[in-house]
Amino acid sequence: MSQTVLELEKLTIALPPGADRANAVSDVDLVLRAGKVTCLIGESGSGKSLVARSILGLLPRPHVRVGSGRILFEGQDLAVAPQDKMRAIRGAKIGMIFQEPMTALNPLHTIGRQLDEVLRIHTPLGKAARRARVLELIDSVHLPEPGRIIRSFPHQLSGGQRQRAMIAMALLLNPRLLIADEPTTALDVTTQAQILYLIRELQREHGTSVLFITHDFGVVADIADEVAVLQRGNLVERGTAGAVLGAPSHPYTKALIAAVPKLGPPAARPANTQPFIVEARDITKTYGTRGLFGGRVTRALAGVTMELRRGETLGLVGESGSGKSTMARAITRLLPIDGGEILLGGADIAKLSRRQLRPVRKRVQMVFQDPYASLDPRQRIIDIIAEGPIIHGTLPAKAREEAQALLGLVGLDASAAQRFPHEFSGGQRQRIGIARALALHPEVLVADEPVSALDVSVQAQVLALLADIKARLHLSMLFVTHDLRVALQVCDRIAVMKQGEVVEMAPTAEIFFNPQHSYTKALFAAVPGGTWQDRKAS
Amino acid sequence: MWAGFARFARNRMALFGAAVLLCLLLLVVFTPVIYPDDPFKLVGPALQPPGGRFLLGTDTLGRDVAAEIAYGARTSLIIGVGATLAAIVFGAVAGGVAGYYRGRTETVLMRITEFFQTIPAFIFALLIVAILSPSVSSEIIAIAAVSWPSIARLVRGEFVSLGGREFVQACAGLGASDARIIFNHMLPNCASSIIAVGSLLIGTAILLEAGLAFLGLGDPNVMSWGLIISAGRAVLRSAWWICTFPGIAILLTVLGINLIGDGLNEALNPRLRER
Amino acid sequence: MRFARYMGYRLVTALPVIFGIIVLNFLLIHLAPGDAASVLAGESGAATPEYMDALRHKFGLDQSLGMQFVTYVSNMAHFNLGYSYRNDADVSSLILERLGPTSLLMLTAFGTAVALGIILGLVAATGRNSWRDNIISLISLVAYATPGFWLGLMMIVIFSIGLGWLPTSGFDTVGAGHEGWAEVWDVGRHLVMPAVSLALFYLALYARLMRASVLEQTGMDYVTTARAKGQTERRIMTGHVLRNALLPIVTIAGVQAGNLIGGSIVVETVFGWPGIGTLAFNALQSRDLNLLLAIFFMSACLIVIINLAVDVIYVMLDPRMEI
Amino acid sequence: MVDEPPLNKLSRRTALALPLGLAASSSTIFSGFAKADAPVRGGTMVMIVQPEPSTLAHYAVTAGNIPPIATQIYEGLVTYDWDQNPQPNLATSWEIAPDGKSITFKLREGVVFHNGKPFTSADVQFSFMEILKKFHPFAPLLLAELVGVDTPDEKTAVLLLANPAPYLMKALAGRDLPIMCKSVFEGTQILQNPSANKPIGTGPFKFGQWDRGQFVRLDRNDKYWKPGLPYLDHIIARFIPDAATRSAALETGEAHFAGYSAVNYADLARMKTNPLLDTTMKGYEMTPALSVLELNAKHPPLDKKEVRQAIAYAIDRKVILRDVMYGYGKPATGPLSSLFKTVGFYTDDVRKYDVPDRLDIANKLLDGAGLPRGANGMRFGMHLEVNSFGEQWLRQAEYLKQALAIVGIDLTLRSEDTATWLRRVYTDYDYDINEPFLSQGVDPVYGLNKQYLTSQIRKGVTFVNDSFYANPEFDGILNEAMREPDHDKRAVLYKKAQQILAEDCPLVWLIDVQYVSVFNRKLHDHTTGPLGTQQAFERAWLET
Repeated sequence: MSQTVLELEKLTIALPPGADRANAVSDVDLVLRAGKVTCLIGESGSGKSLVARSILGLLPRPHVRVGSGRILFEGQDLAVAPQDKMRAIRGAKIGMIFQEPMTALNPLHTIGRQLDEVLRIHTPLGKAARRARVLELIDSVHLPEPGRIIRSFPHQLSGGQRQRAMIAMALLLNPRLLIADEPTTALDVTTQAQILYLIRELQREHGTSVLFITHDFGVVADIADEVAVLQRGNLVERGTAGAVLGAPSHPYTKALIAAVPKLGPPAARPANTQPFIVEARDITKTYGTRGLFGGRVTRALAGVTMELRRGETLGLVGESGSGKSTMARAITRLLPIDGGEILLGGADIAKLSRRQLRPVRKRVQMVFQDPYASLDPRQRIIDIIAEGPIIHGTLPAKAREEAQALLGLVGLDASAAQRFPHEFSGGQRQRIGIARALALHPEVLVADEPVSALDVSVQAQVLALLADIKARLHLSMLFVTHDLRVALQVCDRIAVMKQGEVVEMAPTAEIFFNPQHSYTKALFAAVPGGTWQDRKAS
Repeated sequence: MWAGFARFARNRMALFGAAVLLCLLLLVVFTPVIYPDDPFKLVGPALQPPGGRFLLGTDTLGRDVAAEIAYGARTSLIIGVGATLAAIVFGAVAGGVAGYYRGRTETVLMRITEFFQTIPAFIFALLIVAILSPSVSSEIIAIAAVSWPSIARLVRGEFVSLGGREFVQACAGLGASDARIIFNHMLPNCASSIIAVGSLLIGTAILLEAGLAFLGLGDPNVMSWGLIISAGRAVLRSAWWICTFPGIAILLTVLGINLIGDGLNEALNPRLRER
Repeated sequence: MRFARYMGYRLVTALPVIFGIIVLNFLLIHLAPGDAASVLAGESGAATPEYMDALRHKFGLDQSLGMQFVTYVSNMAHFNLGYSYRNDADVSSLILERLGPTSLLMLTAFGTAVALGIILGLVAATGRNSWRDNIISLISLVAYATPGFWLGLMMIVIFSIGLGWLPTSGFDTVGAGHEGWAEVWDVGRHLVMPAVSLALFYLALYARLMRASVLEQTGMDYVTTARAKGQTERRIMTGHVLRNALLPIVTIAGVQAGNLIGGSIVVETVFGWPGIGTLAFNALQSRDLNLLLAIFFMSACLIVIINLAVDVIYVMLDPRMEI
Repeated sequence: MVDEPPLNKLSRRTALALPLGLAASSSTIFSGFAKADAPVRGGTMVMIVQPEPSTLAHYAVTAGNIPPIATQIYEGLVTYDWDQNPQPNLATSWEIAPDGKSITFKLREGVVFHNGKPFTSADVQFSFMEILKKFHPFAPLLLAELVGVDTPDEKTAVLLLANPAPYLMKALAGRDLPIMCKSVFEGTQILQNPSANKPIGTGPFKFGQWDRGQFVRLDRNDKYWKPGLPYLDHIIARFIPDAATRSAALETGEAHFAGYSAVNYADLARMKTNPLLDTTMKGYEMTPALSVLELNAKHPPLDKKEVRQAIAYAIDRKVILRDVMYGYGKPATGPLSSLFKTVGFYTDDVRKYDVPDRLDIANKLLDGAGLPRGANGMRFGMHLEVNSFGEQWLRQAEYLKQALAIVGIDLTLRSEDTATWLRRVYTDYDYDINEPFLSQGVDPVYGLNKQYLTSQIRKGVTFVNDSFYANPEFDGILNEAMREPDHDKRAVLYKKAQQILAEDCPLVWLIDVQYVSVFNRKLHDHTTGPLGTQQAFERAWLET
């Protein structure tokens, strides 16, 4: 067993009064060994991020603080270490990278200067020596043209590049421990795969111990040596990656693993020969930024053609910037398109005026991604659901009656009607969003990443609800997602999109068994954890 | 909403502001009872120092300064609140339309807003009062004319950010009309910042009114704090109390309103809350 | 090169704006009843119609509004701001005379207010909810709520009459004929009170703005990153937060700079300070429209220039903004 | 150009008020200081003028704030002693023809204008015929009869009159009819002449510098025709917009003199107690003025005499005197100021409105006029235009509203700035009651003719008969008195005129205004004649 780098002993982090529970985490025992990647996994609100931050004493004082327990590192208890001692450790002996690369770097300083700052704080090195070291690190994280990177500002780099810069910054002084707080959650699948590979590679080179915080079992399967599972602040299971993933002992872990859709062959589906309900032909959409000197023109949709049969679920899969969300909003006429036709039941709705469009709107309804932004915070639930019918002329009293019934349909109890959105969890809010869409009895449901923002257990319930409703109400569905696992489970046919074009479209089984386009193959390869569910405990 | 009210109550300064405003409102309501006759009435010898028969002394014509301040409170509040409401309505409509429809309408409306800000605010107010000749209504119009641009810019900013929010797109998806989206969804959601800025605006409006009256452009038939100060200004040296007490009244009122404004802002916009 | 082209572009687009301002101001001002001739006649206690007509002819007021506008615009085209009949002087010389004292008052009052406001805001924000924060907030609120002219009057009573430390009014001791440093000291003593009563209002405003801005920045992720690098709190504040927090202050200062001229009328009247504010007020009272229009024109140009300066400063401060 | 004396030659002490301890220590200095009688040469006198004049050309604009500066530069043919009798000035002697149709003036030798040009009869001719006759606002009254000026020789000027003009002899001072230098104006547009703001005259002081909004500086005329005068090196007229600040300037010694009620009446009581300062009411005998109420006879019920009289009865002039004017002045009894008593034109043998039972009379008159009290106790409503030329008029308006309310007249005040006020009252006649401030000049001709003659109802002209008073019998009396050379006969006519007016009551006469000057005790011999601040300060001097 390699040498212990850091040990958490009965760590308890207290929350301020008025929070949903007394302690964020209680009695957490965890050992981080040199050269090993320890994954701490848990759903949102489990307290995993606070554990990471407590090690470096970055808890938002005075509200959240270490209640009891010890954080042993090189013979010291960091929980009670004085500020100056902590500062000597931070950035030098323990490095940390964060989840949001877009905001984690100071927008007004160049990348070079922010890296150089670490050396200025902790080392007596001269300007030239520091510059050399920084260039060396930038190169080690495979960033192109280190000379240019040093002079460029954060907003001039992509999300992935910025995360690489953060990693370089954390590893500048060869720390013994690297804490990574969900570093790839905000990134695309392909970029995520590269970053995970980079961390693994650097970790092996320098024998650093890594504490990796995540909520995605796929990532655990890819990178973890050890795993610890956190449920609402309690460490419920610990062990090697293979053991925990292959043969979980604690029921909570079992449930979590079961909820993750398999990257496996989709269930057989009868061929759908229904007529097309929605046909999109050669849709084009460009965003022009009119800078003073001829700004950049980005082509969101470059001639997309696709069809949706009645009762079918068509998946739109692609990374951010592929145009899948734009396509969804184009079809529901939420945003104007530059060219092409949208046929709904044979009639083109692309050119309709606002007034002509009103009756058509009832037939196509949308479910949104962000549970916290898709409901009007100032409206009661009953009014949110009933608003659609009221707009289209149903008497308010009758509309509310129907809305009340819909609550049952989406699995919410009647008392929810009079409450406000902020009193519900993410999952419950998505159910309300679905009820709102169903209130108008649409023929087509367009779901734009409906479950991406949810925890994996809640994700499963919402997907089940969608499948059940689609079947019962004979709906056709356009399902937009970046997660291939979800797509394989839900969709009948899949269209893979890249930079505004459909690179491949085929029934789900065909896409899984023999993907044609290289990009589709790359997508499959980049799915974290790959087909780990099939691999037996190793 | 109750969470907002609790936060407001915990904020000591906001409570002090509320207390000041409460006294003011009580004063305004009970003024006809405490001082039944017209504040302009000559009730005693001129230039009486405070204390004795007249709590705050008498002014140059022998009128009770306390009665004047009581009736002045009503005017200052009417002008302050009236001008602010007018500015909010006008600014919200202009800012809302610009923020919602964007494109050319936005540039045109924003150009107009900027034009109003190129003329120094106080001179512009003077010009309007000179054109309409001094009266309470012309003061309200003048103050509103110089205050609405700040509301317009605020509401435009809020509408632009709300416009992108998914619940607004959801309503559009339901087939809601522009008016329904603006009035049922967008305005209620920026109401909190409008209230906060609006309350600060009341303070500035009262200061502007005092300034106008100080330069002799107030309504002569209506008792206002600015009028008392401008009357007392000439005899400042021999009768200091005529200027001092209304000045303090203005200070307390504007202070109270600002404290409430701050309290409302923190209570309604949680993201500024304790970090 | 791009910079010069950008500046050129901005100035060119500013011309129609300024022209629009002139036209609208011209129409607006002519709405005010009465004219310069009647005011002059009124002040002289009596005047025959012939005398009034002679005056109106001299002032060019007898021409139609359209004609007056044409002459006005053609004058502007030749950079001739017109003639102030009331003061029998060239408008431009009148304004230039007053520009010195006004800019002196503005720069000292607004300069100290913004500088001090930023420092106080920073101190208040760093000591969030400590006694420091509450005291600064309360003081700045009281200052914000105090009517400037009332404060001016009180200061005269206390400091010049009561204690005799400072002169009551005016730009300098008239007729004393100081030269060099003595003049600077003399003007300085006259400047103290007007600058303080004008500055207090803006000081309060910027202290509050800065406090809110610093608080917002301290919550940002890059501050946590800096802490994770082992940076000290003080250097985080100076190195990272301060510059980010200043960005909104720059824009607001730009917008407000234009209003400075108007805001000082009351203070200038109380202290007899020969500034543009009182010049505009008297011009309005005596319907000296050429002078008033010139002041509006000058303030419009000032605002356009200030906005341009603010944008340039903003671009220098924030790399995310390109021209 | 006029050579400018180097300023730094000035002795600093007199000019610069010592900031610290001046007020405190001054009392000790003065008590033990023997009154110096011999005038001291040099020093700079700082006087306060309010408001800042728009121009210094007082041959074309007769606002009251111009003469205190202009009369130091321009001089008249004569000046006046305390009994208001003409005394030699630029004219050494004069003779009125028996038929009163010409006045011959012998001019003084050796007088030189500031630009070095000698003073001759040509200057007198040009001044009267080319400047004053054409552009002086009072010319239609004062110079109506002037038809020409003969200049038999350089030192003799003869004013030729169509009819006798007894009042003319009272109006020849520098304040009313100044003498300008012909060479400066000849061949130029009079109203556009640059000397309007850089005057050139024969007076004791030359024009120095005018900093708009701050001060005008006048410098000593070394070649002044009165030997050894003036004593002062400089006179500075300072402009301070704020009344309280003006008083403070006097109290801190920054200013030495403030005439023409530049200091607010309310502060005068306190000023008197200040050992540094003193006040005087002398020097205003030739600037009588009345504060009045003009009633618009075209707006019923003001067309009824009883209603106008009732308003006159309803007002307690003693209250206005006490609370608005702080005791300075006298209640007015009729259309002429009591200052005309010295010249025998004033009479108080007219209808008295200041009687104990005035309120009963007023109510009876209003009931008689068919104006019963309504439910709220009010008979009818009226607008009062608030005079915009100063602070105290709003106070007066507020008092009038209370006073008229007692007899059931509901007064609404309307205030606007000067331009709007003048247009509304004198051009549009869109007013019920106006509260102007009428200066009465040096002769009843000036005060009565323009205010009450039917011929003086002239639309668009300010401060003339805007109350539409038209009484043929009264017009006859005034026109006769205007040309009557015999003083006693004029007195009888004017007494009759005052009795008619008091009865018809076209205006309500409130206060016979008394101006006050406040001065620093170190300043001596500043008020040397009935024109006071509106004549030269050639004999004024400052203790060092």
